[in-house]
Amino acid sequence: MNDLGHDLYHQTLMARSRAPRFAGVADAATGVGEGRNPMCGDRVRVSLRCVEGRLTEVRHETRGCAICQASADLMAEALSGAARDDVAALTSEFEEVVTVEGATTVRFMMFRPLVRQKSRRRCATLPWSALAEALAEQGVKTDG
Amino acid sequence: MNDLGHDLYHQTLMARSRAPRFAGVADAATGVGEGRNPMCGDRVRVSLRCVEGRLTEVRHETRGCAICQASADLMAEALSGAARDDVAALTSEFEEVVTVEGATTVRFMMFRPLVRQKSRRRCATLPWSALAEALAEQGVKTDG
Amino acid sequence: MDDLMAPVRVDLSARRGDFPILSEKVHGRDLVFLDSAASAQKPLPVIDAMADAMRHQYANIHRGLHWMSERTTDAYEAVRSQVAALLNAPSQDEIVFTHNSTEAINLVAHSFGALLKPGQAVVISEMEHHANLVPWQMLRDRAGIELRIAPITDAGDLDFDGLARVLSDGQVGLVAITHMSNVLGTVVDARRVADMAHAAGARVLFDGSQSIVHRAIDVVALDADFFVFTGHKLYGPSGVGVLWGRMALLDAMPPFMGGGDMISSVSFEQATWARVPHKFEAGTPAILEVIGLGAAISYVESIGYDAIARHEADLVAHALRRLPEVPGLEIVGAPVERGGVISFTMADVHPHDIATLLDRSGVAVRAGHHCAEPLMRRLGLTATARASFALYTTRAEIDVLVDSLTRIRTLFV
Amino acid sequence: MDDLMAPVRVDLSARRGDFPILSEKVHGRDLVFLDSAASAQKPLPVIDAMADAMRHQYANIHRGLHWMSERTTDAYEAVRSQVAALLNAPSQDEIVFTHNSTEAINLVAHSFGALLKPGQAVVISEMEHHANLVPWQMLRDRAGIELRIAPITDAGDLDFDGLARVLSDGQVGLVAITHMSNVLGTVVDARRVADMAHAAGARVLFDGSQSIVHRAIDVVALDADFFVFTGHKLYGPSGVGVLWGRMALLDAMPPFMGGGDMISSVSFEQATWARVPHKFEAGTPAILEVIGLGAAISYVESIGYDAIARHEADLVAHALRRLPEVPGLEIVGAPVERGGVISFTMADVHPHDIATLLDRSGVAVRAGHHCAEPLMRRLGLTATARASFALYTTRAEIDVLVDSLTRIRTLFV
Ligand SMILES: Cc1ncc(COP(=O)(O)O)c(C=O)c1O
Ligand SMILES: Cc1ncc(COP(=O)(O)O)c(C=O)c1O
Repeated sequence: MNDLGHDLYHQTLMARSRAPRFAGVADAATGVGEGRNPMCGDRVRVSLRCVEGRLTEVRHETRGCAICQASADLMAEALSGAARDDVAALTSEFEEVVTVEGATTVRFMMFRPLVRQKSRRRCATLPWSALAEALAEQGVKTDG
Repeated sequence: MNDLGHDLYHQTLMARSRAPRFAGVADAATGVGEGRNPMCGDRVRVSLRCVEGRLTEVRHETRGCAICQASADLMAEALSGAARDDVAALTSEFEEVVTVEGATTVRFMMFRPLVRQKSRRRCATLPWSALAEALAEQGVKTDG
Repeated sequence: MDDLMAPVRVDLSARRGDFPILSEKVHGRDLVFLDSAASAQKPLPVIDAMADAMRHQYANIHRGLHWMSERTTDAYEAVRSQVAALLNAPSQDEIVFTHNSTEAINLVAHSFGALLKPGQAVVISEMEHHANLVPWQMLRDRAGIELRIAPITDAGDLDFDGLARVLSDGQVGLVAITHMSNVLGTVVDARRVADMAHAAGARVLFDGSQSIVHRAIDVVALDADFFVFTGHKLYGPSGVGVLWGRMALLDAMPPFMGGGDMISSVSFEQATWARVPHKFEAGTPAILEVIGLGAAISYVESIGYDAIARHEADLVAHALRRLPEVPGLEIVGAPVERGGVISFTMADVHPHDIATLLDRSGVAVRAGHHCAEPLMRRLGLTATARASFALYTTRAEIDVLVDSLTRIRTLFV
Repeated sequence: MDDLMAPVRVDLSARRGDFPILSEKVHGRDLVFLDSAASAQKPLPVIDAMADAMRHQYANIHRGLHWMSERTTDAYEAVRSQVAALLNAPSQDEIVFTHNSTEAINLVAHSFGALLKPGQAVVISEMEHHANLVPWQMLRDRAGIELRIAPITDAGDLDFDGLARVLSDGQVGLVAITHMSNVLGTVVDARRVADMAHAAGARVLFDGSQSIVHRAIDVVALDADFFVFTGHKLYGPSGVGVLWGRMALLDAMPPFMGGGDMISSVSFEQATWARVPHKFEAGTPAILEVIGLGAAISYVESIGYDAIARHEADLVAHALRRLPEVPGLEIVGAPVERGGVISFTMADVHPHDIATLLDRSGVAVRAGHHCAEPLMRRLGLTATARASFALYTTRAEIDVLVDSLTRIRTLFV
């Protein structure tokens, strides 16, 4: 919790939004996807390289708020090196954190306050929409 | 005032609506006019004979409520024998009774309660609309 | 519905205390409000819900990121789920908030109407309220859609043979029909209408403005395609109504009005529409009124439709027994199933005179054509007087009506 | 308007007690409500007027012959005269009650739009709310009317040379333009627009949704043809708006929606319309909301537009002085005349983050495109934060805003 009283905007989130570690474009990307939020003009582009069922690189170019920036970066981090088959599980884990009061998973916990702040939820899920599109390009579904 | 507490439905009005004296059609009418109230389906047809600037006969055929019936009959009575040039004055006199609180004229006084019961006013003015039409047929305006 | 006719009386008179207006005096007499079919009175929970929102929790909704806006959005959207549950709608996204029933029907006439092709027909019945007639006439004149009229029987029921006839050529795109007549009280066998319409390849819209006040509604059981109602008759505030429609239809329909909140993105060149239901809710909605409607629905559900229907069946039975005691009185229509609405005429006394004179006894009834002129013509009448009942109506009030009518009659003969 | 800029300060803080919601706490902090341009909070007279109607005097209007209906009709129609007086409209019959501004503009787009011919054009500006853009796009796509955009200057004022250009070919049937921008605060020189439009043979509509909150409106002095506003921004309830139009225009326009109350007579074959304004008020109107709007207007008039405008000019001056103290803050636009609306951005901080973090200090502002996406594009922005002021706003609240913004900024750099 910061001195402005909001438990979303803590150190990690601010650090990641200020200095993302996975910004940019994946080399020799095998899939690219984009998410847009017309309400605020935010845009996330995700590019990834998938080799033999494994995500060897995931990158994002994000124009958006701190939540969106940090979410994109932490998503890219969590997915880098993951098996393609694990993406669906990670996606639901994230969804659970932001939609279910008292979710028990530990990853992505910093986004938990969004359960009670629906109006900002889309900021955090936008990168995941872009990811879904990037994977769909490869014929991989993330929602099942 | 009757035992039902309404000062509109007194003896004269009820008598006139039950047994109108001027119902029917004017002989050799020189003007005929009709008024309709689509809200309740009421209809008044006025026929009159005007000879040398004088209304020698005014009759009405009325399908309507007691107020409408009585108003038509009392209008016909007031106009019978009147100079055509006096119609405008009579019309405004009537209008005044039903629209102005504390109108000083004495004729048509029984309709005074309509000042505070706007929703029924049209029932009483309908015959006068029909009259205006009947006179317009003769090129006589009543509203001036 | 047979069991409703059984003499299991439910007395809701203890609920009268929830309606402050019922203690008012009119011309020095106790108010006997028998005009609820025009608009119902409001219980305290509705009055309080609206005042509390204005006092404690209010802001514009949907696009606000601050507490007041988020909480007000939650309150507004919660009523959407509440209405979905009330109608047993498959999804809350199928609930569109409108201004009233009239706007809901105009929306369908405009947006579903845009999907119909010239030469196709819309069927309504002889007993429609103008709200379910004029929008279809306007569609007819605008788009070359034929308007067909399903007849009613002399008793005031829908004539199903007549309905079959107007459906028979397979050209009908929509049957739009009242679920309960505001003049005759007739409750229409909606499921049968839906089955016939669907068999003929038509969609079906029910005008539930009256029925939802008196009967639990299940749009799935009715197999409806559209269902509309208006808040102010269901003990809610004015200024809010509801359109329910099947998602696939709403999805396919173009929007009705343009403005904020109904677009997903817009440039000067073009706009892309928001998803249903927002596509149909242009501009700032009736936020406080939706909240008030939610309170009204909770109130109705706390009493239960079963109790309401039984109470009302008792009132109707009592009125049908007592009204004929009045000399010259004739009840209009004798439908198989009747909600809490009774129209009548009295020989030698015009309905307007009835209403004005009843008013002097504190009794409020409607008189006129009840926004159903073509039905009046069908009945050979120009106007009727109408007494309508709500959950707060009592037998004693019906007795006051009957006594007052009897006295009025003596004035005229 | 020069004198408003003079330092004659009017302090309305004593009026805060009239708005119960202003004593609420948000996240344990005093509510600082700077989102009134989205929807204003309601004073006690409005809350009470609506509750009192529901408690003591309510029934459906216009066709009832009983006391409750007649008195409610009187109350409703009295607000029509009140609105006419507020706008200095020549006749109360020119006042049409709608759902909100959005419906009022859709009504004009539909009904006045029906009088335009393919090839004719409608002009709007670059700074319109979607409510005054999308209905015209829909008209364009439906009826082959061209949609032209009058540009704005970089300062955020209407570009009158640009307006002259789009008017120059004489093909424009209507100029529909905001009287005050909900994003930039720009108050448009409406009379100049009207004169130019009329000289080019066009009619003119002003979207007064924002302006009427801050300025006395005189439709005659503005030489307007249509003027619309929405009740909920003028301290009134949601669910009610107003369209004023010249009688000759309203008279010539076909109706928008069909239903009860808007016809004079109807058969299955055809309908004849009621006279203006009833022709445009289909179905049961927003009775309680119109009554609430009447109370809001009385309240505003009891304070007076002069005091309101002076108070607001003081707030705007104070905010324009103090906001630039915040590092990285940039105010969007510098119009010649500004109502109580200020949009801003802050380097390195997204407007959504601003709004969410301000909320934690109890400060409510809007962030986003404010239903003016094309304007955002024109400004080269995707979103702004917006603080907007009402008669109950204080200098101290602006100071809280400035202090909170300064602290938020430190979090991001
Ligand atoms: C300039 C302007 N026009 C139109 C509107 C639409 O008002 P409403 O949503 O009440 O129809 C608004 C408010 O959102 C506005 O600010
Ligand atoms: C059967 C029926 N349909 C439609 C309506 C119209 O309702 P509203 O005026 O609230 O739109 C009414 C009520 O007047 C009604 O009784």
